[in-house]
Amino acid sequence: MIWCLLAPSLAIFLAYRVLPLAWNVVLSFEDWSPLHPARWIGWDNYDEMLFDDDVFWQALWNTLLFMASAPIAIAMALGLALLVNADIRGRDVYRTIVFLSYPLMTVAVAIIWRWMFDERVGLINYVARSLGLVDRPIEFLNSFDWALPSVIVANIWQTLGFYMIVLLTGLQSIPPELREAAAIDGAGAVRRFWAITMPLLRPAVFLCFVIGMLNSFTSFDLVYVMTGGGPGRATELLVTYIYKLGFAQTRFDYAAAVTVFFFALLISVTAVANRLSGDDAGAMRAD
Amino acid sequence: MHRYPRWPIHLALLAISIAMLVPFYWVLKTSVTGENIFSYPPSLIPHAPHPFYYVDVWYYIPFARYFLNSVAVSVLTVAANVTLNAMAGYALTRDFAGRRVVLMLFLSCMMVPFQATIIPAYLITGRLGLLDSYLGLALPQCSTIVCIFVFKASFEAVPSALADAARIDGLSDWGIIWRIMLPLSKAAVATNVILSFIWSWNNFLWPLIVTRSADMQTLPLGLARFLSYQEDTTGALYAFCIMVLAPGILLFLLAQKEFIEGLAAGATKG
Amino acid sequence: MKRRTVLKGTLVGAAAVAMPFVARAQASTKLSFLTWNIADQEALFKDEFADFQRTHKGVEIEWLDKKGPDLPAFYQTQLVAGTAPDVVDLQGAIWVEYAANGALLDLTPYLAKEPDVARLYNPDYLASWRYEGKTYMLPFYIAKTLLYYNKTMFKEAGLAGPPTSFDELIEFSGRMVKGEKSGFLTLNFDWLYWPLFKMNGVDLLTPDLKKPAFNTPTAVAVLDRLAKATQSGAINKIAWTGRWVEPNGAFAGGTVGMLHAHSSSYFFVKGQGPWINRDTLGVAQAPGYWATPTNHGFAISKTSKHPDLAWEFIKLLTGNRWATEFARRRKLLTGTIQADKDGLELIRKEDPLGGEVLQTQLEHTDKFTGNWPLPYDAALKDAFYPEIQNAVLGRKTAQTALADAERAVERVMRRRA
Amino acid sequence: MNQGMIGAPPDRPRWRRLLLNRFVLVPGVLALVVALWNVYVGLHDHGRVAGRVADAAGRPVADATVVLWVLDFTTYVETSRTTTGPDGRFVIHDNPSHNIQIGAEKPGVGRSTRIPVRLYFRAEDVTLRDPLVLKGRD
Repeated sequence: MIWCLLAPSLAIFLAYRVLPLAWNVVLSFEDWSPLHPARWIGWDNYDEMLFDDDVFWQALWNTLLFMASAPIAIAMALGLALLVNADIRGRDVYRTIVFLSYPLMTVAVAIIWRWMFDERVGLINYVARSLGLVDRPIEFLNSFDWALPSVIVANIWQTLGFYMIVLLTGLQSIPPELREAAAIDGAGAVRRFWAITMPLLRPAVFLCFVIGMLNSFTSFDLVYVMTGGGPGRATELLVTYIYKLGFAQTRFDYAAAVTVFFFALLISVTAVANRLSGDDAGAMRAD
Repeated sequence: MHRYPRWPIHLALLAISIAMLVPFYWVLKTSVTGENIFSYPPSLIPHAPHPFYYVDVWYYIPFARYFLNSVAVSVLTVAANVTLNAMAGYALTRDFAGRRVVLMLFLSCMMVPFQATIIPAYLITGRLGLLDSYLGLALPQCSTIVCIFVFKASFEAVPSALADAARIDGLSDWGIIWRIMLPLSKAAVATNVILSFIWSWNNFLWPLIVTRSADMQTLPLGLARFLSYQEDTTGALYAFCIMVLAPGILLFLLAQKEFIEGLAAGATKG
Repeated sequence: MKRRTVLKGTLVGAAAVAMPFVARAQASTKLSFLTWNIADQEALFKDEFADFQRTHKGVEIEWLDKKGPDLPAFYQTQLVAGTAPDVVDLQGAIWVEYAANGALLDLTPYLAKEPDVARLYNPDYLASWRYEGKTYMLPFYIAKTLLYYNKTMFKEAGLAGPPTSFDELIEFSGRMVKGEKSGFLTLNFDWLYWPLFKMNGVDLLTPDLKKPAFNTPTAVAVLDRLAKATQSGAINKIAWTGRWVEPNGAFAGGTVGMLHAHSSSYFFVKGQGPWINRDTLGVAQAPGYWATPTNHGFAISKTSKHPDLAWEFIKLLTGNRWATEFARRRKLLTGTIQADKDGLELIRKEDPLGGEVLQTQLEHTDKFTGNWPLPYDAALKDAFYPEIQNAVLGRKTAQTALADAERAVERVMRRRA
Repeated sequence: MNQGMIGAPPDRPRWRRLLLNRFVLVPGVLALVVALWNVYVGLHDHGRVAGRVADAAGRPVADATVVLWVLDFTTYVETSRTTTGPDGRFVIHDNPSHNIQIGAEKPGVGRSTRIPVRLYFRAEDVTLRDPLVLKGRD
């Protein structure tokens, strides 16, 4: 009976997640393209990836940076959550506004932010220039130093609200008695935060973190439209690289190797994070 | 109990809200003014706004048709998500052998980047004979892990006594889900509806691959038309953005309360 | 009785499920036709299909159009699934990859069988689709790079006419720098920037296309000057970072002296730059008359069930009648000699400046560069261009950039060739 | 924004709870608006473009030629022409587009500048507020 209930979902995941992954695993040991039959080549693709492909390492590094931006966003979100958790008028409105950017279509978000960062008519440059912060416009998306941060900003803008809501409810699920008791014991606000709030927020934080990592490939559209991975390789992520390898260079076999690596990376990072957050956090909890 | 001044909080939140809203304004402004977009400085307030870029959009692509397709696919996806995820979520609240395995499977499924699954996914859809059909468009998203956990969480919040009593009255699991669990999990339902709607509404790569005929295209694909050569479609591009985003935002504003609650439940208790 | 109805029911159900297959199986005389981001010409295609169906009764034509970057993804997925469109419109060098891997039909036998067909087309353009002695495509529409210049800015800088050498190009650019103003822009995708190197006698590869040949002192010098010019603002940075909208838009903004781009740019620029007319926009060949073609051609998928029909189809589309119509409506050149002659006349009447632009596309067609028939062109581009960017945007010295580029290119050739 | 079916007082009759909540009302209103708009469009899309032609002094010009250009891809192409009546008025009946230009000329009186006209939907019936003014006799 249980299995009947699970069956449909399992079937879908099997068809659109598990099998494709298996396909990638097999392919990563082959020499294949849509245009010629497969040939088993053992570890060649991995060998090339690890020892002969600077782009791969660049993309990996960028991906890690991208993931590393999640904690920043989460911290910001936490601050926000604390603010909108205060019992003030119109906080629902604030919550809504902050959250509003999450449901947006990523391609559109990318276009919007390309527009914000634009050299001539982008609002950011305009403000910066009229405030005299910069004398000549910064071409955010076209500079090696600014491109990745700019993309990350856009990403944070989109996901901030989501983090905020998750953390907000984390906060609300903490029984106020605890804090009050601590207050009576003479614990200051700061100490109360670190001693009581933070530990109890762990699951929420963990979930945010997982979502943040998934962003590193759900934001494919974002990077693809905003910078296409450029300039140079400044914003190349593993996902964009995988896509390019497959569909621009017809190297699905090699792309598969990168995919498998990426998958392994995500899994292990999640596992580690799960350990850190006390093993029973968020969605990972088995009971 | 503890009194603290409110205005700094309001101030901070106001600032943040503005920061969050500005991009919307900037695009909205561009979509109603045809000012030369390569001239500096840009004007902060729109002068001589006009709706004609929206008219252009309407005629550049068969907007109504694409819109209907997007709606059809989204409705399919949403319906499937609510039912399938509810079933799966309920199952996960019960104890059975291999439960942990299933959970792990689901979680690892989240980690597969879609871009890498296109080709096999396409072949499978082809095997099912669903290419270039609404169902084929919707299927990969008909059940989503996050949403399953949202249901799981809110079902766990339902006092088990209720379910037990129902079972004694001879209600099947199926009956329990529909008669007891779902009515008590409106928030979770709202979350499912919105998230799955957003995901299917915004999907770009998959429709691109599985649709062949012109009248199966969805709105995001219409975007291509505005990055076309030769014409200056800049104003229209931003008008189109607004037109594509509007439905999602509307839906969210309608159900945001339940949505946020449900998401929260799923997030922390999941 | 009851059982029969049940049976019927199941049969119907099964039929319904199997329908898509049946449909695909039945469409025995269906031509599917995939174009590259030209949805705006729906009216024209409809007319052409009608014309084709008049002579080929009962042939159903399925028209698909995909945006540039998306088309390869779509086409390749279709290849894997064995449902590749019969006729496909391919741009740039991607066709070589498909041809080399045996996805495209060799058109040489057809051309041999009907010699007057080949005579319809500009031989130089037709020749750009030859790989290992076989021709794989017929010209749909053609374009190659040229030099647009802003006459007003040239006057202000006291410049008489367009540059005739790389030195002049750099020097002129430098003279036009002032505040927001910069001197030169080039498009950079699909090797469109390569004439800048070729006009200095730099080649990317050895003539046998086996080894990189670009890491020479001359090349270093050229790249270094490009980098310096970019740092000084003589060359607008957008030249190396923008793709299509940004560079054309910047030039249309009227603050850039020269734009090195292909003829399609003209209409985009004209659409955005109200200042543009015969007195303000100059049109010339790039120094040394070198140009990179970015053509669109029709290929036939090898998997096509009706290759002969497909051949008839692309013959009609590229034939005089429809090519002329296409040239007139889309205001471009088709590579079909007569059609371009007539089309150009019509366009000159409507838009003399446009005529001037298109005229350049028919001159010096013997001086193509940047269109090497390599099966791994995309990988090569991906390996080479980022290093160029590194140099011109001041990330690396020209020397190191070219050295790294050489390593990257060698790697690609080692791995792919 | 947060009031609605969920959390609505239970004493209201069931049908009202089901019908009178924002999930029904908002889409309902939208649908109504769309319907009305389509009706309006249906009644006003005969492609009629009316206007007047005057000379520099503002006097109406009879039998001047009025030309309609329609945007075709990147350029405007002439699609139809008519002539003004004795009172200088003209009507074009077959405008198919939503993005057009109108110009007039009369040998001996002069020609007007092409005025761009943007419409809210294809073939919308419009009457130009200002007359086309003919200048520079040729």
